[in-house]
Amino acid sequence: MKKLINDPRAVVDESVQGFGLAHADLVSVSADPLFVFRREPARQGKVGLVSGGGSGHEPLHAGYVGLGMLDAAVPGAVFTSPTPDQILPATLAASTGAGVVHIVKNYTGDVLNFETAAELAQAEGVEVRQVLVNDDVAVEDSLYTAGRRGVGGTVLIEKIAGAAAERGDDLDAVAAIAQRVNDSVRTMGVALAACTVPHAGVPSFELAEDEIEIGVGIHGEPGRHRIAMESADGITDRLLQPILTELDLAAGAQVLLFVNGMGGTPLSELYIVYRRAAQVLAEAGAQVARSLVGNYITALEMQGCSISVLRLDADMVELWDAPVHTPALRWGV
Amino acid sequence: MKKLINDPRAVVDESVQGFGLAHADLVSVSADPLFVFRREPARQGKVGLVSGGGSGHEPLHAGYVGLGMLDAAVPGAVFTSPTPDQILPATLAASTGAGVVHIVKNYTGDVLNFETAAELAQAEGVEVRQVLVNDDVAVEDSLYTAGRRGVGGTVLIEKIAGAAAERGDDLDAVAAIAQRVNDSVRTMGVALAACTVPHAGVPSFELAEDEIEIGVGIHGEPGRHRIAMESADGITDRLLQPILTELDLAAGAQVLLFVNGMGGTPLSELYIVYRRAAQVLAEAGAQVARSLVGNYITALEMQGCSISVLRLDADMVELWDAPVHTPALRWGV
Amino acid sequence: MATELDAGWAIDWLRRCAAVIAGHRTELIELDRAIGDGDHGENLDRGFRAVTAKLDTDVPDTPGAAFKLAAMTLMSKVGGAAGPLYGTAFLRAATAAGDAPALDAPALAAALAAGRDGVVARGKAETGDKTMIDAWTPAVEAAAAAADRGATPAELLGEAATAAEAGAVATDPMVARKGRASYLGERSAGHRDPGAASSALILRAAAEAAAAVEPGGSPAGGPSA
Amino acid sequence: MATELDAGWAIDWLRRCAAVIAGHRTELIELDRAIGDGDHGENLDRGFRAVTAKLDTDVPDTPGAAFKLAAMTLMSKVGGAAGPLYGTAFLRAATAAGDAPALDAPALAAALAAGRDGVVARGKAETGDKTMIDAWTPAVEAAAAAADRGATPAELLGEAATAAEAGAVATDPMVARKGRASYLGERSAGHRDPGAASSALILRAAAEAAAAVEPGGSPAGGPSA
Ligand SMILES: Nc1ncnc2c1ncn2[C@@H]1O[C@H](COP(=O)(O)OP(=O)(O)O)[C@@H](O)[C@H]1O
Ligand SMILES: Nc1ncnc2c1ncn2[C@@H]1O[C@H](COP(=O)(O)OP(=O)(O)O)[C@@H](O)[C@H]1O
Ligand SMILES: [Mg+2]
Ligand SMILES: [Mg+2]
Ligand SMILES: [Mg+2]
Ligand SMILES: [Mg+2]
Repeated sequence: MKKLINDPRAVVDESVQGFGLAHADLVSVSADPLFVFRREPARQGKVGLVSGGGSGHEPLHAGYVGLGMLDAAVPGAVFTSPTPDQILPATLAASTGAGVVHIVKNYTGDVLNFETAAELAQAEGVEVRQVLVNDDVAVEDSLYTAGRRGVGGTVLIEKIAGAAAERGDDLDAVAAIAQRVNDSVRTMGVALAACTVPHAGVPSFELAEDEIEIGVGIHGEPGRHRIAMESADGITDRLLQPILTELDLAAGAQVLLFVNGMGGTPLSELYIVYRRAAQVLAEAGAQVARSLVGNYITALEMQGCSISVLRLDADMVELWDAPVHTPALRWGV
Repeated sequence: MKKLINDPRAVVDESVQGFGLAHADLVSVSADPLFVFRREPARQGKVGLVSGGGSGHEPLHAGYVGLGMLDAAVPGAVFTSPTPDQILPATLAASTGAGVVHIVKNYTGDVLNFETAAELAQAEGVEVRQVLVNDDVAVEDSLYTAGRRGVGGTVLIEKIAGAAAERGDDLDAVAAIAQRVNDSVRTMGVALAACTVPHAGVPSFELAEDEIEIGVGIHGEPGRHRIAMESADGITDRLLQPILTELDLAAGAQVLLFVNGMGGTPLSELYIVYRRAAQVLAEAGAQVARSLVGNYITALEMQGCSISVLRLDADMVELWDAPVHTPALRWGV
Repeated sequence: MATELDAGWAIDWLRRCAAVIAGHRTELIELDRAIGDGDHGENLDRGFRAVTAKLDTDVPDTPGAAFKLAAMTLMSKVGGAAGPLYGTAFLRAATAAGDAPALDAPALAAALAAGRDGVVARGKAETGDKTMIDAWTPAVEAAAAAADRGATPAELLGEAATAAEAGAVATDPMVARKGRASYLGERSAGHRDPGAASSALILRAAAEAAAAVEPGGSPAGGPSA
Repeated sequence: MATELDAGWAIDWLRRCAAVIAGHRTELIELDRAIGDGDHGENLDRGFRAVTAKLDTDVPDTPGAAFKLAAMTLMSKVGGAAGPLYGTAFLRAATAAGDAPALDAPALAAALAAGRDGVVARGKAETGDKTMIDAWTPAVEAAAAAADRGATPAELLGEAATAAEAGAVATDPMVARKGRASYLGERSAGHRDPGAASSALILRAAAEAAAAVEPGGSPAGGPSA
């Protein structure tokens, strides 16, 4: 394992410190307990938006703290949910009296820790709504799993719900739009090579030179099945097919197409995937109205990508286009 | 070699096609000869800004086409300079009558091909100034080398010169500010693992599990020397020291600190490097007035980073802060 | 053999947990790497190191207080799924133990059952879902049987640990239906559940701490870190 | 043996270049990977494939016209350092050859010298800088000596190719002072310069095309792709 790190146990602390220094105009960092919050407090009466989860998915979540997106982000250890003693003060920091929405990726650890923090916050008089992100079509949502995982859709939910909160929507409305985006987005990922968790020191799974892992998540966990290496177009078709089956788009439906890099894949390859995905969507009669291509929710240096398709409505388009000013996503300001 | 590609010989064409589809609001693509240009032509009388070079450095250069930055970008084959028959029409597309500046990274191939294209453009009545980028302190600038390479500083030069052109500076002034930024920026890079050029199919150099390459460029070419793996802080110190020696900053000097990922390194690690670099600069009495952290000039999926330090003056700060709207860099608009 | 276990035993147990988890850190990481995300050993190691650090400054005077200290520390230092689950287990056990200065066999059986019930309440897993519950439930049942039979606390905990170990082994062929391993579907079979494995280690540490207790009631001197 | 080489020879030469470069593509990539960026074989292969494609539709009727076709195609298809340098070499050779329907030995020596001078004018490399010049200059010198001595074109080109091959080998111990390999400093020693190696291949192809020419003046049938 070769990484640009010092002590494997200090990676999250040191990385968040560096992040805080680089973006001191936008965010402040609480070192212990560790969380990141907006430097300029949001105006009174704005619904607070908090997310968090294991580290290793940068720029998620801290990179999305700022105007029009999150009020606070809570980084756990690498691929490990943060704890209630971090989430609670982040929630309090995000609260201006109008309640706080927790955007939580649907992993047992995240759900349990955010639940506990929400109870504690409620005991301190802050109303909390939890919205679970579970957009990953690779996992069957059934009694026989922990439910679908939250993956690429998280970024879109944080952007759109953040814009709703900035616009002045109330607690229920912000939670409702977050839920609506979650219900309208589907994602599937692929890994060409695994990542190495710093404290583990070895790759989180082994892939032969001619194998890829289809339906992979963002924690270095193995995917749903392993197949022989294919062309970018072939892989793109495999990822899109279950997404399209689930979304069941009407002809002329407007969509947002999000091709996300897992951290170790060149941008040029993401555009090759985007090219094919746009072709397939056009053939399916959908209209790609908005796009996002890049490393927005990663799994350390994993090689691979995920494709997300979000069925848009007019309100979502307006909220997507609304100004955002965070370290990792910025426009209109 | 596992990559999200179809035919290794089609990677640049397909990737640029996908790029054009994803950013059709900002750029247009000429397929043959291949180049990328602004969708909205710049206003008459604006100096044109064109850059280009081998592909594999994405988002450089096409990602920087748009308001406040480049008017056209010319992608060559992977790590191979483009040819005059691409550069000439890109130059003509960027010309509104006020002349065109070519920002050329100082590699023999780029210099020769841009020179030829400039001659041809001049024959068609377009005045061209060539500004060579040579910010890499890893290479000695002497009679015994092809001169220093153009690396990370390229991004800063394109941003600042682009803003100057947008502001209405004339041809000589835009070339002069580009030259001034070049003279004020120094960069040094490190590789933890090499990249694989698609048509070659094998890594461009071999590094043992405990070796790193110091002073590496952005073409998968080996660096200046190979050392045993070190901590992020140790590596950062090694990269910064020659930069600081060359820049010879006055106490209180304002700088822009740019920590750039080579493509396969997680953002979290770049922030660990940023953290140490900011410490060292503070100890050296410099004031980090602006920052940039991320994958802005890459070498495919190479693991590693580069650090650039730009000595700022008031005009550079104003031009850095000016609005920019390109696929890869956007603010103020 | 002591008929009751006091705060000294509880503290010794927690210190032994830290030692045994540190010793099996890599093994637990490997188990989690196979069907999860490879952090279980690291997370528990971080958590129990924090527990022993806490114990260096803060000496609980009842088993219940020791369990509560462990609960709060694990809850705030472990994260992931295991943090809240183990945290809840120790918290419920603390509630069951109450202020009692020492626990007899029936009280120990009740505390284990309360802990297990806490994990079920939080995690909603059932037996056979390939989780830590598959170690805890046989342990709770063995403890109840031992208490009914009038076994000593050390015997009870020994039998609970043995049952937990068998329960952990029994997760090998199971297909996971809860937690991160469930994403793997059928591919989760053929691997031991990391949480069940760590639960067996923790319960074995409880038994060893009990076995080390002198008739008088305090531990004979287990590892101190 | 023919005393003059016509357009047929020149076309045959270019087709042989394409074949020999395709056959050595990987080897040239490997050489460039060691001290450069690993694209030299790919770039020249792409360029000479474009040259033969062009020759399928466009039949030059003088050596000069063939050189010019090669120059323009290499310039627009190769890129990198080698594209403009080889392009300039062929362009200057074309100018030297002029409209002559065929070239005798002195004209061939002059065309080679003009090509070499073009590379020097563009690239500013000197002998010993570990570039293609270290293959070209001995070739030009051998050609001049052969022409002075009254050698046939085929003899002249054979001696030039042999000198280029020796020149390429001689780059092995050199420390590069031009091109991408110069960034490596001392570490560039111990590797052959890829441009010198490809230059030797190209000149050998010229000699073989000349050797294949029937006394009448057209090639005896070299490879056609
Ligand atoms: N719903 C659940 N109920 C009971 N135990 C669970 C549940 N989900 C996960 N676990 C246990 O947690 C263990 C994983 O813990 P850990 O690796 O620390 O958390 P994470 O999965 O968040 O990385 C599993 O091996 C399993 O025993
Ligand atoms: N200044 C120069 N003068 C002469 N030849 C040069 C010069 N620079 C480079 N070369 C030749 O070009 C070769 C490299 O070509 P190529 O790999 O195609 O270009 P690039 O270096 O742009 O990737 C070198 O091996 C060397 O022979
Ligand atoms: Mg985890
Ligand atoms: Mg090249
Ligand atoms: Mg885990
Ligand atoms: Mg090369």
